[in-house]
Amino acid sequence: MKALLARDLALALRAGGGFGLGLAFFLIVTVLVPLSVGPQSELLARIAPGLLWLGALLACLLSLDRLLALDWEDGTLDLLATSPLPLEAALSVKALAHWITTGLPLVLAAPVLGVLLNLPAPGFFWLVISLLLGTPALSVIGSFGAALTVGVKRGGLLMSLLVLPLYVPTLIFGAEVARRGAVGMETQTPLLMLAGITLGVIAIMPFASAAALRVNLR
Amino acid sequence: MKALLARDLALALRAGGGFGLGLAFFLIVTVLVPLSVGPQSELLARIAPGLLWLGALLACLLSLDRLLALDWEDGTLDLLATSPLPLEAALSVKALAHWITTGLPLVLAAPVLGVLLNLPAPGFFWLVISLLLGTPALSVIGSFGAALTVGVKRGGLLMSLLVLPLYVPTLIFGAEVARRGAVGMETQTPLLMLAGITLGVIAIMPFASAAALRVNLR
Amino acid sequence: MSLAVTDLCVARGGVPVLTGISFDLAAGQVLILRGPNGSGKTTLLRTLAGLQPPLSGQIEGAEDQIAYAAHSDGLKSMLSVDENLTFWAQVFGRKDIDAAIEAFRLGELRRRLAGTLSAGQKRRLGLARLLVTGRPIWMLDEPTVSLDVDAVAMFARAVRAHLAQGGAALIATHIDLGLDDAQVLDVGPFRASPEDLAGASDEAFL
Amino acid sequence: MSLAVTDLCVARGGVPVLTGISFDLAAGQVLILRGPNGSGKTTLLRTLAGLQPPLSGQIEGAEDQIAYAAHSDGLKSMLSVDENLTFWAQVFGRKDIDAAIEAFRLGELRRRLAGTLSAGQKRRLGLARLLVTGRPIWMLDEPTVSLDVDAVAMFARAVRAHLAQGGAALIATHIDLGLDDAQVLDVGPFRASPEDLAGASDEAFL
Amino acid sequence: MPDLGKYADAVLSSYAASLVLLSLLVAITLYQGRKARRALEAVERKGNDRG
Amino acid sequence: MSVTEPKTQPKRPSGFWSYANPVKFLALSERILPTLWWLSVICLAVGLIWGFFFTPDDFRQGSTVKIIYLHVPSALMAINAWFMMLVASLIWIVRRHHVSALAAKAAAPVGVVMTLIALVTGAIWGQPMWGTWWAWDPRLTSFLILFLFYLGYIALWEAIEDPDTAADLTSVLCLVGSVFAVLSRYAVNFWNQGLHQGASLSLDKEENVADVFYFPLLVAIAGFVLLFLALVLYRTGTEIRLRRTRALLAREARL
Ligand code: HEM
Ligand SMILES: Nc1ncnc2c1ncn2[C@@H]1O[C@H](COP(=O)(O)OP(=O)(O)OP(=O)(O)O)[C@@H](O)[C@H]1O
Ligand SMILES: Nc1ncnc2c1ncn2[C@@H]1O[C@H](COP(=O)(O)OP(=O)(O)OP(=O)(O)O)[C@@H](O)[C@H]1O
Ligand SMILES: [Mg+2]
Ligand SMILES: [Mg+2]
Repeated sequence: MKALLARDLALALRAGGGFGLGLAFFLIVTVLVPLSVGPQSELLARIAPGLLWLGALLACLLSLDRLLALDWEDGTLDLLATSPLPLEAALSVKALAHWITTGLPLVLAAPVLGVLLNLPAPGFFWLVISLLLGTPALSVIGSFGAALTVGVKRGGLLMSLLVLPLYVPTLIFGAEVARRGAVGMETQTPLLMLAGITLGVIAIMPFASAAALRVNLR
Repeated sequence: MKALLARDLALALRAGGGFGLGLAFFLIVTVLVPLSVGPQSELLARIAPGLLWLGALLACLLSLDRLLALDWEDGTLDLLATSPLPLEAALSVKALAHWITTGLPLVLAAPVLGVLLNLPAPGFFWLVISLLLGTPALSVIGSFGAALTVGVKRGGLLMSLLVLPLYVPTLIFGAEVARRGAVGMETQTPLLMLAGITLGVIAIMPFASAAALRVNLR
Repeated sequence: MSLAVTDLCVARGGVPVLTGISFDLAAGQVLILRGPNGSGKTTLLRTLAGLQPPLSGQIEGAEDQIAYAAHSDGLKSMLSVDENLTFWAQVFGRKDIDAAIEAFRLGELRRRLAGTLSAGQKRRLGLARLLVTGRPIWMLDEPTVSLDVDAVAMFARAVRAHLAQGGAALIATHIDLGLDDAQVLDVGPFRASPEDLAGASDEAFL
Repeated sequence: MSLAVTDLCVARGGVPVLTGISFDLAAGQVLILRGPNGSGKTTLLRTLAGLQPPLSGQIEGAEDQIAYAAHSDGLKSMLSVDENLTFWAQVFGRKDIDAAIEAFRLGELRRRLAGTLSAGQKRRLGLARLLVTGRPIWMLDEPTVSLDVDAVAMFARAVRAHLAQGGAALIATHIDLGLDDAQVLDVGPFRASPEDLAGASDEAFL
Repeated sequence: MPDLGKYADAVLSSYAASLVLLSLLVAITLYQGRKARRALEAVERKGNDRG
Repeated sequence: MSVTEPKTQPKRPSGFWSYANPVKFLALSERILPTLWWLSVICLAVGLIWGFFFTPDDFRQGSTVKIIYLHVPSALMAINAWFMMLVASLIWIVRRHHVSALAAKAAAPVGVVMTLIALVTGAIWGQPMWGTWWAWDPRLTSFLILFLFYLGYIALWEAIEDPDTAADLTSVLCLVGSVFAVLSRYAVNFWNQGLHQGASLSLDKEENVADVFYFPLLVAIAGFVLLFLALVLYRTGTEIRLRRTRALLAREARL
């Protein structure tokens, strides 16, 4: 398992590995928002927490198709499935690697991009907290989507379609925390819900993903 | 060339071909916007034209990686490059097929999604017009990005990174037309600029794309 | 360690391709699968490796004993030869890769990225992976594709060494591998007839 | 129609792999490229097919004359056998695919999606593509990989028919194809030494 | 025809839209069903001819 | 080794499960479909004509109440169709009856159309009542999300070549999706307070719509239920025939 994590991280850092691309995408979407909705700063401040969450979610989503597809194409998944490592563990490790290479950088970059969108001052703290709690759920749910669509050539977009509705609860509670935080309201309830979702998903989702992957390998 | 167009369209319609997925993505992004920025309809109406343009752009972007990558992986591009068809023509045809399967459905769906975001009534006409004029440019510019990154495994995100800045002028003028249209301002100048960009891009871009592709095939 | 297959029926795409396959494979033995293209060798190997369920029949002694090498090699083109091998060694709970490097003469290529190898060099690396798994039963699907004559001999040596250590091997191939004492199983006669649908997912609809 | 290669030097990954290659290939001739793994056969074929520029030397008569078949086949797994072939026929401005279907006995598989074929059946389809291009010079990189004995004979027949019609072929392979009158070019002796860097992209830094 | 008052547009268009959607669904369903039936019959007939 | 064991005949299921056999299912559906079609057409016609022509206007909503005869039945069926798919998926996962998987596949497009009708009639109703086509009311939003779940489910069926693989994967998706659909419902409720009507068919008479509207509505709901059943039964038959065609062709290819 440590070997798998190390390998996935190494691969992400190599040429074409996609480390930092999620980040770049996040950055660019954030930059394009003022270009498309116009530059009024009070408007931007109102939509900033929500759009930052949306941008992070999209960035996360887009890097998902690397999660399994590459290993599928070159036969690594077949070989992993015949190895002593249980698939559930392999998938959890892969989700973890995805979070480290995508979710974590997004969390760290979010405050900087918040400045670009005139995020009100108290919002920064809550934005980071909510992303830190929420992005692991995004990675884990995403690995389920990736496992479902791994047999489909260039399933990337199909995967988006399947995964996005599954992201809805996480997005709602996450954005709610950030939004309430930005205007100084109480954030405890959505924060607890967010944490609950993340924990539940981490505990249960790998089994569903492994089941889907086994079917696909068949 | 007709054969290539027919084949690309047939492939798009087959299982996993991705027809309609761009559309679905557009729909989903539009749905997620209110979930993240909150449900106030007056706020949504203000950001609607811009975000619809941004959504269409992202949907277009995401389906780009199918444009060449599949043909690259299975060796079709190598074989096409040694065929009598000039690469410039092949790339134009592929961009056209991409527009028909992605851009056109987006244009047709945009009014429906406008309802979801409370787009003001006069905005619908201008939104459709601007998308109709702008999306071909998105496909053609996208084919350049795809040609640049075709050698990189899972270059999807890298491609997004390269292409998004190139999309900026189209986005600015396109969203401007839609925004001005929505509030009843004059739209002629940005509309002309948008048309100019699209025409210029269609005339020149295929040569750049073909050059990039030739380098990648080497 | 021994593999016993009884009256196996395997399917691909919901259609049975081979039925009534039975054989035993004991330590030190090698069995060559032969049969024309599309006769079902790959399907049989995948079933034995546990990647797909059999339609009917028993497989005994396969669980956690099999190192499978498919048509594709499971190599990462962005990792070096060394890194690729080390990864698989760790997955199978082992450390030493030098023996494998040695056996397939990859010494000079250790630092090279797998993506820059030629077709035959890649294949050699894929075969070296078998040595680091430590699994007793090798299942190989056309292992010598794009290997030159020297490399085929290298491969035969590796198989013989594996057998000498009490391993076994099941190899699907169209060419002669130079393994003299090998038994041969021609899958041709076991081709499933359209009636052999017991358990196939299409059966319910016929 | 004839291909003339003079003093060619080819490189892969910025490193020259073969130098001083010269040969002529006239109508009706077949030239077999041999050489150990990693000696540069694939690189040479890609250069001749115009996919990468040579470091130095001349290639004459190759422009628009070559049908190239690489390690991978350029098949769409979601299109049927028929649709795949028809597409390539149209790209090369031709219509008739029946002869190709006939030559590689694909008749029964015509309606099947290419993705559901076995390794050997896929390869047969890939080779059938050569027949619909109508190009005179075939350049084949290990064409008989995963073909069974029958299919190799089928392939040899197709090559002979092509030669009889005034075509030519250049084939890189490790096994015996049963083409008796073939000339053989062993690329081993042409291996580039580290000094042969004239024109390589690294040269400027040495 | 009942008098629908100022909401005639809304009521009529919702009935029209629903009926159109429903009849489209039924039409497509029947079309696909017929097609599948024909295809199956053709295949079964061919199988019987053979023996 | 030549001990040939007698092939164990799979136990033929009897009773209810025997209809999981495609051939028996086809025979059964063939027998009851005509009745079902007629019943559904009659109920729909009676309910809708009664509702459209012979009910008074509501004192607050005017003639727009007439939309209720389309809106409520289709909304109910949209939810129930998903529920039926969930049950069918579970049966497939546990007992692996092909008919069950195909019934789930057949129900999905019917479910989408029902969802669409509910959305469209709701939107048209919203214009006079709330002054807007669309509002991000929790019930509306969760319906939109349900629509997306349907789309994803159908797209997954379409994308996968092998029918059994597709059945397995869509079943897993249906299970996981159901959990998340419920979660979304709660999330959306938390996120926004609604404009939408409460449940008006509850047994609690206080909240209930008046009887004049109630009875035609019940008939219309019965019509939608029957139509749903007829459509799903018929479509399942179509799917079975397609599967059988495929199986026969595959067998022929091997002859
Ligand atoms: C696009 C917009 C709308 C959607 C998606 C929608 C959705 C739904 C759903 C899902 C139900 C069934 C709930 C249940 O029975 O549990 C329902 C019932 C109902 N809707 Fe809507 N609705 C929409 C707009 C409207 C509007 C504008 C009105 C009228 C002002 C309205 C009036 C009703 C009524 C009276 C019921 C019956 C309540 C019940 O029986 O529970 N709806 N709607
Ligand atoms: N989806 C499918 N539907 C029907 N038949 C299929 C499907 N997929 C594969 N087949 C058939 O199953 C048979 C077995 O294929 P398999 O790959 O096991 O053959 P093989 O013996 O490995 O052949 P090769 O020597 O060419 O590798 C082939 O005839 C193939 O065409
Ligand atoms: N990026 C690179 N850097 C350095 N060397 C490379 C690079 N890419 C390929 N090579 C080397 O170039 C040589 C030529 O490879 P090529 O694929 O042409 O060999 P080949 O004769 O086709 O071998 P095979 O019979 O195995 O297919 C090989 O030794 C290979 O390792
Ligand atoms: Mg095989
Ligand atoms: Mg080679």
